[in-house]
Amino acid sequence: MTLLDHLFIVVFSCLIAISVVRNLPIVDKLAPVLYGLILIMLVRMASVAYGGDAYLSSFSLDLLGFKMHWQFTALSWYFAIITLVAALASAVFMSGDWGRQYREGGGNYGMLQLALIVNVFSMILLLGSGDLLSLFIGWEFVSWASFLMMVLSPSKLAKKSAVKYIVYAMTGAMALMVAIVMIYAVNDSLEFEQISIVFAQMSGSSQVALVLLLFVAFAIKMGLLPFHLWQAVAYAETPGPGAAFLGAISSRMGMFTIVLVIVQFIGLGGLKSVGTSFANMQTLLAWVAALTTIIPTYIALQQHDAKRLLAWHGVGQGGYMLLGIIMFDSIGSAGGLMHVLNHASYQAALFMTVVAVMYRTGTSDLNKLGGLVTQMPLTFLVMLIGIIGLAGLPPMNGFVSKWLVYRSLLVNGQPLLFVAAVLGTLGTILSVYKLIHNTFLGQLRLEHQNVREVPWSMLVPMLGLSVIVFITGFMPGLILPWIASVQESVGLPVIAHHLGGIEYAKGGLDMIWVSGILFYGFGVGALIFYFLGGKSKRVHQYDNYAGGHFLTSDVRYHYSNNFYPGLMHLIGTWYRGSFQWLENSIVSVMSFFSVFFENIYRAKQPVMLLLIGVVLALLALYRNLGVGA
Amino acid sequence: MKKELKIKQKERTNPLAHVFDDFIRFCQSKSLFMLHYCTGCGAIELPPAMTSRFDMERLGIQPMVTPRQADILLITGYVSIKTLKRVILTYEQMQSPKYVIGICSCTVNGGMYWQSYATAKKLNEYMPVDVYIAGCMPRPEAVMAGLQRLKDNIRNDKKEHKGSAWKDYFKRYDYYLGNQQALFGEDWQTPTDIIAEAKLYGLETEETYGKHTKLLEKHQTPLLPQEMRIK
Amino acid sequence: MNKVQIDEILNKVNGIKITHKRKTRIRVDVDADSLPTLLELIKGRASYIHLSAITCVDWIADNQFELVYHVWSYEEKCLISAHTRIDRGSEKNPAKYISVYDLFKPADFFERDIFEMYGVTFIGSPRMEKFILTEWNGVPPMLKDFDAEAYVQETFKWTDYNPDWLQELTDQGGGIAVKPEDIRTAGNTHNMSTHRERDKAKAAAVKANDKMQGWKQ
Amino acid sequence: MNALHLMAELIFMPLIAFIVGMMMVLMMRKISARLQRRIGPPFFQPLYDIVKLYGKDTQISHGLIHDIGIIMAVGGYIGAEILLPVPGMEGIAAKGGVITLSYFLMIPSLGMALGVGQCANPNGSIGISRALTAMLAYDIPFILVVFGAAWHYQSTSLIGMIEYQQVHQWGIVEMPLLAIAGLFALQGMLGKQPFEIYIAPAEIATGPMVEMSGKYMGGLFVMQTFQLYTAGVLYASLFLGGGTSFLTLLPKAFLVVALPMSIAFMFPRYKTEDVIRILWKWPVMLGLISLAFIL
Repeated sequence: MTLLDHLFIVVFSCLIAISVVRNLPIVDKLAPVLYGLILIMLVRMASVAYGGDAYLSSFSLDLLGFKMHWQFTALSWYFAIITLVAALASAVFMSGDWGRQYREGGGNYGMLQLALIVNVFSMILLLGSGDLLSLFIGWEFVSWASFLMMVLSPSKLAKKSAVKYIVYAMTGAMALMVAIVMIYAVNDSLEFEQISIVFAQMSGSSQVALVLLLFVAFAIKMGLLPFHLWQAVAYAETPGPGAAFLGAISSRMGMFTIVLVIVQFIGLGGLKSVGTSFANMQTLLAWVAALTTIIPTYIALQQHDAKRLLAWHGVGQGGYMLLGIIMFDSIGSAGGLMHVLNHASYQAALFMTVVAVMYRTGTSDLNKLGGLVTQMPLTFLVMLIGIIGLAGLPPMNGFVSKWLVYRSLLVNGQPLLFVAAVLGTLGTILSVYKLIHNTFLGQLRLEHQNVREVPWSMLVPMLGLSVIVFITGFMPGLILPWIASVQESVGLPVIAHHLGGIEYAKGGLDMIWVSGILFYGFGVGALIFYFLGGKSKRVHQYDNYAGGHFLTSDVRYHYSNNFYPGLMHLIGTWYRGSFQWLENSIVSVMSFFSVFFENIYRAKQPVMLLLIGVVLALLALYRNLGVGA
Repeated sequence: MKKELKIKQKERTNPLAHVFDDFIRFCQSKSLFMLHYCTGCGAIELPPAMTSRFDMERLGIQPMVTPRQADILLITGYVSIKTLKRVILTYEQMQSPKYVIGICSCTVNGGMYWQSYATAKKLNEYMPVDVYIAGCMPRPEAVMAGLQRLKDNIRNDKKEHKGSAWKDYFKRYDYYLGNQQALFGEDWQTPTDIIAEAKLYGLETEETYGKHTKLLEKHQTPLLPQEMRIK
Repeated sequence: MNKVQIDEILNKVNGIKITHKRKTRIRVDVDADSLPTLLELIKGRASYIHLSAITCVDWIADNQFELVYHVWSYEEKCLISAHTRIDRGSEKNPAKYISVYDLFKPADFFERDIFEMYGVTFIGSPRMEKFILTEWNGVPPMLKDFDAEAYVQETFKWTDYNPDWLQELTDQGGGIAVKPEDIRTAGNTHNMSTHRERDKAKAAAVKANDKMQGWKQ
Repeated sequence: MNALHLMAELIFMPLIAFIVGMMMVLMMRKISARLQRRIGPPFFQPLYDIVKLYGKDTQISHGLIHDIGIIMAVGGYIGAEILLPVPGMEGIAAKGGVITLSYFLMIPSLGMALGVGQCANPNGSIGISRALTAMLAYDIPFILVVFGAAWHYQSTSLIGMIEYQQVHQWGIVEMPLLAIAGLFALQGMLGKQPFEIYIAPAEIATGPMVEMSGKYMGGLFVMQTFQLYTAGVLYASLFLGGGTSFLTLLPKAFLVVALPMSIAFMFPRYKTEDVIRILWKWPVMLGLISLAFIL
């Protein structure tokens, strides 16, 4: 029995335990403990993240003559620890008052708990995959587990978006399966190492097909352009902490597989060999990433629902990860990988703040909120830290990973990609300011005069996550060893790091200095403010300049609707024109497939049916191709 | 001559405090931001005073837009009762030290509108006025002279006590409030809590309170600031 | 439409008196009862579709209000001013008249104004409430029996302005000819009921002052 | 770098920036006055304004975030000044680079935006919405300029860039188009006349400053001095060869600020969308052409 076996056993027994007690009150206390237990198991495996050997599982499974086995590398561990921290935070968040309110509102709380542990289980399964078949099985599990969580919301839109998601996911799974079959058809083996061997043997057009199939499969999960349309709505409609969990890590499974398969086994040489010298696969993927940073960000700018806005940013931030990793150098890939953790930390925190606001006010519509900072100051603080991270400003962790990506683009001489990345960041700044302004700043509405801060059960995970956001920004050296091990394990150049940041020949980054200077500046600013100026007096929000008008509560004196009219005037037409057209065309293609898949979905036991279908299709394809070959 | 009102303020023991105060007063006299509340025809005399012919900026006087930023409130003409409410709101929103200049005869005694039931006659019944510039209308030279007088008043405030009329509003709030209530009715209130400000900045005297402030307290819907609270 | 035609239309109203002032101006005097009929007639039959104003005159001696409806025709380029008189009412029983809001929508505005300034209630007008004088709680201020000057004297205080240089001038026999306070207090306003008497008293004060100062001679 | 040197840099770099910045504010107001045939303010006017604002007897605050916003606005710039190398003081500046610096310059905007948001005045929010949109507009050419300069000098450190220019030629000679694009971006960054829609005194009551009074306004005045100084010195370091001493650096910095100002006061202002349009069209085009030469 290895540690990995222990991990799987623990996760599986947690799954069983929670599914048994899910409708009992004890689940509130049990679930966080169980996630903590899994986390401890992971921490015991931490040596893998500091350059240790990968853990192999001692058992393997024979399925129709294929041998499946599992392993835990630094890459798996890195994603697993993010998953578990996100799950733990979500579990704590939902365990107290939020869960009570959710139950009272008619929500199926037991199912939500079950969905969370199913998600964790399937993700661990995927992260531990040791060959292409176990990867595929894990992939299917993850898709259906996310679906399970998405359909929990009673709203019609949520159901619709979940179905939309599963249609996309199945398309991706099909693409992945075809790619696996292509690999299998050459050498009769499903080991990961076969990918690079097979890839080298393939003809040019097969290479293009293989890379595209793999990329489509992973891009759909990650929500990269042009497969991004399912994600935002589906995540935004997921109930409360579920959205935080999914938004933080679920779609990053796509990133995991991209790193595992495309980066590790196809590699820079493989990508560059595909296509012409002017536009090879690397260029294509880089531009997909760049457009993914820009377009979803500017769609997010138009949202007036806080959860949707965040979900769209989740899509957009995926672009940075790919943009970093696709540069294939030490700093770029470190930036891309680190952004996964950074993004997970602040995205979960931000989703939780929005859910906290919803918990108290009942709405996440940005046009119906405002001025809550006095009522919910700690939630405001978390959101502030979160948006500074999301916007990528110092001293939060988002800055570090974005800095690494920028630096890599600069070193590689990619001005257009650089501008695209900056465009995404600026759009994010605009959008997150709108988020925090419309929720917490501005005028407090009359009906929110008695709103209180959320209970500690919700505050603790939010604050904990924001501490992570700050600490990993202040001392990125805590994370960078993990990144370095991941880079080593997937064969990328390894980054030189220290506690404060990275060392690099042409100008490194030391966040301890940067944060130190920033806080010194704030300190001096505070000294000037508090000691040089006179005593200040707090006034009521109605004691305000309005051209001599007397303000009353019945007339709103607040600016929230259509927050960036100038910009929207300029880009709104593009949005209405091209983006809508793109969405419509993709949706119509997808709906063509969905006629078939919906029938499966409506059947009684979808998971079993699908698994059978998948295996049958796999076999059929294998035979066909095998005969052909 | 009015009797000197004692304010409840602790003595400043720091020997440098007076030097410091003098310096700040000097800077205050050198830098005046004005908010022109263009109530009447006198406003037309301000553009020439600001632009190249007279150039206020060389005296350190600049136009500003909101009462929060401004030091001087220029009332440039007749003040109807309805406007007076807004003028008082604006005046209370300004940050002390603040100065009021009444331009045109209308602010002195109602001017040509003296018989009108709808205009206020004597501006310093409702707020302390530092300088009146009479005339119908005063020429820009007169406006400049008035502003120069105000600057001198501020600089020589320590000796002549002419430059701190704004303190009178806090010290004798009851008097001003009484006059305001006589016009606007007894449920008159502004969003700014003058009494709290007087308390906070140590400007309250026995005449800050009186029967009018009692009346105010009775009718006031308190506008307390939203305090941050964690629980 | 010539003079004869318009007269023909107007004459359908009982007891009307038509005066053609100019080519573009017709004055008609009608009874209070017939005024709405008249307005409806000229609106429907003679293209007078624009109610440009309603004015009110306080004939205090006759105990009447005169209401004047100015109606303009864009086609005829002619203004009909329909005069009518209504009872002035009293403080307890204020004047009432019928609203023409359903004929001319802008009447809302004018009627509200007259209601505020003269206290005439227009029955059927949609918003008979305060309009411009939101701070005013006294009697309607345009009434002839409202003494604005007395009100001002009672309500407001005055700035005394007597600087040294003026004192010097006065000592030398110069100074201000008619002092403002003399005009204000000329004739004790509280005892007099009408403006005319007070104006006389004021003029007398000015004259006396002039003589004293030796002006105009 | 010993502790004394460190202390000296931490204290004197912002102080120099403040004093030079006040002179730049004076110069700006003098230029505006001269162009309008006025005399303009006296020499110490910027100082008088700031002292007066800090010395106000009563000050109002709309809440804690209002205070923190101003602290962030001033503090972010103080941090940025320390990262901006000047002759003789480049120890700490070596720790950051031009990317870090350009991110530091966004923190004051964010701080001010937060402070203004707490004021609960829609005029302020409208101003911030416009200011952030303007930031989106001028940062694209600015980032192109930074990229081009960093690529050309093969360094992201301003110190390295200055050294390169001291040895070789000035950046403006080697990359004239990029320098012009940079000047455009600078104009937008300073928020002066053609691009000052977010202040718009007559329409939105000075936008972000609407509720700022006393020391809050004073903080913004201090911020303005830093802003002018940063713009001048940064541009001089990027394209005009920096300086070996203050005597050679400061005239360049003053020139850099004076040039856009002289043009600025002859213009009316653009609408928000036109700000984006013009800044994304001409300077970006110039920058891209220039990058094509450099790369």
